[in-house]
Amino acid sequence: MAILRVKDVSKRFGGLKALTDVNLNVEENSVHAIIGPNGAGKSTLLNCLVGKLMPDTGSVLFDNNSVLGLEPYQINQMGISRVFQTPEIFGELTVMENMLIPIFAMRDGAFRMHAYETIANEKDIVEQAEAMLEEMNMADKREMHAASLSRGDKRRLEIGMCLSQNPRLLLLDEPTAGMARADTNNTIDLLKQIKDERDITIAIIEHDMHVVFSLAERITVLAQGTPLVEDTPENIRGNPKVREAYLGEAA
Amino acid sequence: MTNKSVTRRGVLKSGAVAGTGLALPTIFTASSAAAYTNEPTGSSVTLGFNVPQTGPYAEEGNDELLAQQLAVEHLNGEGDGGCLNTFSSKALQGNGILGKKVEFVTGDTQTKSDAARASAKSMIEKDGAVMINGGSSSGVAVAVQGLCQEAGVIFMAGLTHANDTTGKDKKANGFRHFFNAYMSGAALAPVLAAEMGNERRAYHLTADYNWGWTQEESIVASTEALGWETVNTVKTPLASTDFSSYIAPVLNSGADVLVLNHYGGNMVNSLTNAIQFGLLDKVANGKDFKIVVPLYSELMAAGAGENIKGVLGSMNWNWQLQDEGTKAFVKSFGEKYGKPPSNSAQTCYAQTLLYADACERAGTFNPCGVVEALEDFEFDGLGNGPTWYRGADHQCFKDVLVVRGNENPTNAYDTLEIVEITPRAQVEYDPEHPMFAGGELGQCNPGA
Amino acid sequence: MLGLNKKDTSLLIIVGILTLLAPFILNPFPSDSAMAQFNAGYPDLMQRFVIFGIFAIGFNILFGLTGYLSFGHAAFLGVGSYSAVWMFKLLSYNVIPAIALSVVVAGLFSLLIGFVSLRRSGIYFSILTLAFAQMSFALAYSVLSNPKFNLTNGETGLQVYADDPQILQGANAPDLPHLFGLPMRATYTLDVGAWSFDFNAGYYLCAVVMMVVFYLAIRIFRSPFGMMLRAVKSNQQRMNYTGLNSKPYTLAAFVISGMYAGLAGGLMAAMDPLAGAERMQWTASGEVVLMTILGGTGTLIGPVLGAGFIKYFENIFSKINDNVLHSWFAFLPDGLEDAVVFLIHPFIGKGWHLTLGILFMLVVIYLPGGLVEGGQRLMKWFKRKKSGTDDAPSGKTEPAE
Amino acid sequence: MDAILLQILNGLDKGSAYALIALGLTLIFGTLGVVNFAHGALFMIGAFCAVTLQKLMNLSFVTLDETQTDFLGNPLKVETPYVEAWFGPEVGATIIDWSVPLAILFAIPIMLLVGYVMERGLIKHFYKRPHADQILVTFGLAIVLQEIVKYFFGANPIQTPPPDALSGSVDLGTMIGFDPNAIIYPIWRLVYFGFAVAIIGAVFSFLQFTTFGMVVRAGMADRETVGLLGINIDRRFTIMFGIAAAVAGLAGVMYGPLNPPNYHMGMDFLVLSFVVVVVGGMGSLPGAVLAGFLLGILESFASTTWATTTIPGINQIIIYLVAIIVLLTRPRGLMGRKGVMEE
Repeated sequence: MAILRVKDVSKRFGGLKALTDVNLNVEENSVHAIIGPNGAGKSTLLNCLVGKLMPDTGSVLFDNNSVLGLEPYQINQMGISRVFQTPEIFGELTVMENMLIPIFAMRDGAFRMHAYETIANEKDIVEQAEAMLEEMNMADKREMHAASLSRGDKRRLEIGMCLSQNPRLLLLDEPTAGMARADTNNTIDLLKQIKDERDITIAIIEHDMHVVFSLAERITVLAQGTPLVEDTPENIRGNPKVREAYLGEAA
Repeated sequence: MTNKSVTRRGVLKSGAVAGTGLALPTIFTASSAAAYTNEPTGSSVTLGFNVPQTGPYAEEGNDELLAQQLAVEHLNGEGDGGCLNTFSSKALQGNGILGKKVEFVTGDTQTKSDAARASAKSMIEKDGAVMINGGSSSGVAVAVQGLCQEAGVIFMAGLTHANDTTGKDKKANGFRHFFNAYMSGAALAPVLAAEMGNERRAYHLTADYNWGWTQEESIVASTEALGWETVNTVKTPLASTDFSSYIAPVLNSGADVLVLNHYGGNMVNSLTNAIQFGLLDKVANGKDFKIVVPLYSELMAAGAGENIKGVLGSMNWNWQLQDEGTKAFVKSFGEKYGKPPSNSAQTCYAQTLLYADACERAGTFNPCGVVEALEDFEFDGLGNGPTWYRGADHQCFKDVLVVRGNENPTNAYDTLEIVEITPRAQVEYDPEHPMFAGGELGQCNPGA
Repeated sequence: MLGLNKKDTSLLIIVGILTLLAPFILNPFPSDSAMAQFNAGYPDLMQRFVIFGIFAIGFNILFGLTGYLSFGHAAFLGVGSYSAVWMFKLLSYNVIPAIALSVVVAGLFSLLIGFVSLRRSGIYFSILTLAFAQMSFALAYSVLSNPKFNLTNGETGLQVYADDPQILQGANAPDLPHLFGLPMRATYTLDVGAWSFDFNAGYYLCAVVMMVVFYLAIRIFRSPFGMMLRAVKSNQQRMNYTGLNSKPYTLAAFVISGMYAGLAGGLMAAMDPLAGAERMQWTASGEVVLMTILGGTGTLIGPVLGAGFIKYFENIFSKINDNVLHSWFAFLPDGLEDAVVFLIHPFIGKGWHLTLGILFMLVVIYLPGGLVEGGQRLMKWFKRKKSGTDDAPSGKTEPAE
Repeated sequence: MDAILLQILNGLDKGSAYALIALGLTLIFGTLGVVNFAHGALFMIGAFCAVTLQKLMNLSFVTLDETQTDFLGNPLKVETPYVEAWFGPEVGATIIDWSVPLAILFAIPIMLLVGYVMERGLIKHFYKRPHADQILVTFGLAIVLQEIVKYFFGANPIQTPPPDALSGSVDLGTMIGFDPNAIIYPIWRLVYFGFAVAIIGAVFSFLQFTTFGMVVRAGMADRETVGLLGINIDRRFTIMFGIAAAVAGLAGVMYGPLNPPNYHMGMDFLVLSFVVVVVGGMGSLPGAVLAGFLLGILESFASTTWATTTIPGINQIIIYLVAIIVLLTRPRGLMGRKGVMEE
C-alpha cells in the first residue's frame, strides 16, 4: 500500500511551469528514487512534499492525511524526516546535543517550556541519544562541535538525527552530492543497512546513477516537470525514453 | 545596626583621624549621628557642580563649570574677589564658608534626568557634597531638585526656564536664580507691542516637551493680552534636526510673526531654516515679517551666527549690563578665561555665592538653616540690580533683559544687544498664578 | 547543588561572594587618599552595577542564545520603571508590588512587540525592535505626557507627588521606597581606620534579586529549552525539519529577556523613584548591546562584567576633573605636572566618551570573545607560569560557562 | 495644492540627505557585508571638512586698533584674513564666501583617504567576524571620531553659510502660476537636491557602465565566484569603501549650509539611515535611494498641521511606523534580495 500519494500536483513560478500534473505513489517500506535531468522539477517536488512550497493544484497525502498547508515541523511530526543536499546540522552545538534535540522533539512536540529542567536528568533521552550515536559509530565524537566534523560524518550525523525520530518516511535530497567516492560508498552502505534493519520507507532524489541503482527498488523519472516513466531499476536502465531525456547522460 | 537615610561621608574625614587609635571598637558601629546630610566636620566643605559635559549642551556646561570654579576661588579668598566686593551682604569674608575651605567635585548630567541624578547621587553619597549646583535643562533641574529634596541637600538650579521648576515641581530644598517662561513673556510683551504694534498674528513653533509647552503657554498669554492673534501653534519633535517642513507653511498661514519656542540646537536650526526661507525679507499683512526667540543664550547666538540679526528675545542677564556686580564678575571671568561669561555661567556663579552667603548668615550648612536664610532674602550687587528670593516658591525676582541680535557686531561676543531692561515689578506674579499652580514646596529636609 | 553541576555551582558561589562583599571590594582605597576617586563602592553605583547586570543577563538570554539582536530592549526597561512608579503613586512606596507589576507589564509589552517583530529575522528583526522602541520613546517623551492624559510626565520623568492617592501607604511608612518599612536608601557606614564601607539596603535587595535571576539564567542555559534556543541560533531550517517550531521558542526567549529588562527597570525605580523617558531611547538599547558584546556574548558572566565596565566609566571617569589630576600629580615638578595633566586631560572628565570609545575598539580587536576571554587568557597565563609547561594557546575560544 | 507642493519639495530635500547616507551604507553592506556604525561619523567629518576649510580661509593676523576697546577695556584686536591680505579684500572675501562649494574639492581626497585608512586599518580585519563585533568596533570608532572633532571644534554648532549668490530663497510659485509667496523655497535646498541627484546618478552610472563597477556588482551578488575568477576583489572593495565614505562626506559638506554642523550630527542620522537602508531592502542600491526619498516625503507630510491634528504625535513616529508597516508587508523591504543579512 502506498504511504505517500502525490496526485495531479502542478506548480508554476510566474510564467515557468515547474511541475505539471505529477502523479506518484511511494509504497510502504520501499526505496523509491526520483531522478531526472537538471531543472526537471525534482527539488520543487520535494519542497511541495515537506511544506516548504504550496502546489497550485493537486494533493499530497501521507498515510491518507493531506500535508498541504502544513508547516515543515508539523509534517515532520507526522513521520517524515528530511535529509538535505548539504548536511543541515546544528554546527555550533556538540554532536551529542545534535542528537538530543530530535529526541526531545519526538517526546515534547513542537514547543515545550522546559526551561527549569536539566538535560542530565532526562535519562531516557540521553540513553536514546547515546544508543543512536553508537549505531552511527560516532560515540567517540560526542563532545565535538558538529561544525568541525568531516563532510561524511556530518552526513552520518544528519541521517542519525533523522532516524532517531523513527520516521516512517525518510526523504533524501541528493545525499551524496559533492562527496568523494569513498564517502559516497560509505553513505550507500549506511542507507542499505538502514533499509535492511528498519521498517522505513525511503524516498531519494538523486542525480548520481550509481547511487540510484545501488539502492532503489522503484524509480520515477521526471522530465520537464512531469513524470516520464515509473518502473523497476532494470527496466529503467533499458528504457529509450529515459536515455533520450538524459541525452546519454545516464549511461 | 542603625539605619540612616544617607551616608554621611563628611564624618569620615575626622573619623578617620580619630579612628586610628580605636579602629577595633568602631567596627560594626554606626558613625556618630550627624545633624544633617553630609555635615562637614573637617576643615573643608564640598560643593557638587553637576553640569552637562557631554552631548549638545557641553559648551554651556563648560561655561557654567568655569564660573563655578571662579566662585570657589573667590570664596576661598583667591583671585580678585569678584562679586564679593559688590555683594550687598557682607557675610562672606573670603575665608571659605564658615571658616572651612571650599572644595568641589564635578559630574556630567549628559542632559538626561537619569544620568544627572546618578551623578548628583554620586556626589552626595561618595564625595559628601552638601549642595548641588548647575544644569542646563528644566527636565534635569526638576529631576535633580527632587533628588536633593529626598537626600537632604540644597539644590541651586542652573539654567532652567520652565515654569514648573518653581511651579508645580517646586521643592523646599531647591532654589532658582534663573528667570522663567512667564517672566520672558511679561518682559517681551511691551517691547513687542512697541516694536511691532498691537495687531500682529503669531505662528508658534514649539519644542514638543514640557519646557516648550510652558513657554508657548506663557508667550501666547502675554501676546494675546496685547491684542495679538495666535494663528497656529505647532509642536516639533525634540529630535528634529531640520525644520524646513515646519517653516515652509508659515508664510502662507496669514501670520506675520514667527515665535520659536526652541532652545539650543533646535533653536539654532529652526532659526537658520527660517532665515533660509527668507521670512525676514517678506511682507505679510502689510507688515514686515518678524521672528521672536523668547529664550536666548550667548552660545545659541554664536551657533546661529548672522541669522540672529534683528531677532528679539529675552535673557536672564548679559555681560554688557553696566551695574557694579556685573562689571566685577565680567572682569574677573574675562581676565581668567579670556571671554565674557554667558548668562547661565552668571547664574551658576551667583547661586554659588548666594548659597555660601546663606550658610554664613545661618551659621550652619544645615539645609533648613540655609533655606531659612535664603527665603525672602533681598540683595543686590550680583548683577541685574536689586533681587528678591521669594520665600513662597524659591524663585528669584530681578530685572529681565530684552535683547536683539546685533546688526553690526564688532567682535565675537557682542552678537546680542540689550534693547530694554524690564524692571522687576513688571515680571512679578502671584505664587498661585495658574501657570504655577499645583505642587507644594513642602518642608525643608535636612536628611537626618 | 540546586541542580547545577560543579562548575556552575562554583561560578554561582563566587558571584554570590563577590556581590555580598562588593562594598569592600569596590572600595579598596582609603577614603581620604587621592586614589579614592577610583572607589566605586557607594550605594548608587553599586545598585547600578547590579541592575544593569540583570538587564544584560536577560538580554543575553535572547541575543546570546538565539542570536536575535534586539535594538529596542530599553523600551521594556522603561516600561518597567513607569509601572513601578505608577504603583508608588497609586498604592504605596512598598517596592514589592511595584517590582512585581514592572515585570508583568514588561512581559506583556514584550509579548506584543516580540510577536510582531519575530515575524522577521536578522537585521529586519533588529530594525523592527528599534522602531517599536523609538516610537515608545517619542510618545513617552511628548504625546503621552500631555496635560490631559499624563502617563509619563515627559522630559521631567514620572515621579510621586504629594497629592497622589497612595491608597495603601501606611501613616508611619517611610515617605520613600521601602521594603516593609526598611527604606531602600538606608545605609550603614562602617569605618575601619582610613577606610569606610557602605552597606545599603537597596543594594542588597538588588543583589539578592540578581543572584536569583542569575541562578535562573544558569538553569535556562543548561536546560533543554536553552539548548533549543542555541539550536535556533545555529540552524533554524534543521530545527523546523526536526519537528520543532522555532517561533514560540524565540518568542519565549524574547519575553523572558523582556521581563528581565522590566525587572531591572522596576528595581531602578525602587532605588530612585523617578522614571525618565531617555531610558527608552535607542542609545539605552544600544548600551545593553554593547555591554553584552563587550563582556562576552553567550557567556553567563560576561554581560555582568560588560555592564560593570561601562557603568564604571560613566560614573567614575566622568568625575575626574583637572583639579583631581593636579592633586594626583602634585608630587611632580610644576612644569612636568602641567604637561602630564595636559596629556591626560582629553581622556577624563568631559572626555570620558573618548576613553570608552577607545576601549571598545581595543577590547573587540584584541579580545574577540569579550572581557571573559581576557579573563580566560589571564587564567591560562597564570596556569602556564605555575606549571611551567608551554602549551600553545588554542586559536578557538570556548565560551566560558 | 501649494502646501502639498511645498511638502514634496521639503521631502525631496530631506530625502536627499537620507538617500545619500543610505547609499554609502548600502554600498558597504552590499560589497563588504559590514555593519558600519561609523557611517554617520563619515557624514559628520564631511561637514567638518567645510568647517575646516572655512576656518583656514579665515586664518587671520591680528592688529591692535587703539581707537576701540574690547569688553575688558583693552585695545580692540582687529583680525584680517590672510586671504584678503593676499588677494585683496574683494577677491579674498569672495573666496571666503564660496568656501562651502570649494570644500567639495577639499573633501573628496580627504574622504577617500579616511575611507581607505578605515578599511585597510580596521574594517578589513572584521570581514569574517560576527556582525555584533562589527557593530561594537565601528561604534567605538564613531565615538572616537566624534570626540576628536569635539576636542578641536567644540560642541556648539558652527555656521557654514552658503555663498551669498546661493543664499536666500526664490519664489517658485510665481513661475508656475501661483500667487506670490505661495511657494517660497531656499536656493541652497534646491542646490542640495540637485547635487544629491547628480551624486546618485554618478554612483549608479559608475557601477553600471565601468568594468570596475561590473566586477563590484558581481561581487555584491556572489563574492566567492568572483574571487575564483582571479579578480582582486578585495582591492576593489577597498576603493568602494573609499567611494562610500566620499559620498557620505560630500553629503555632509553640502548639508552644512542647511543646518550648521555639530559634532554629534552623525549620530543623529545614524539610526535613521539604518532604518532607510533596511526599509529599502538590504543590499539594494535603488532600494536605499527610493526609501530615502519616500521616508523624506512622508516625514514632511506627517509634520503638517493637518497630520498632527488628525493623529497626535504622528510627526514623532512616522519614520518608524512606516518602517514597521513596510517590513511586515514586504519581508525584505522595498527591494531587498533574499538571504542578505537575514541570519
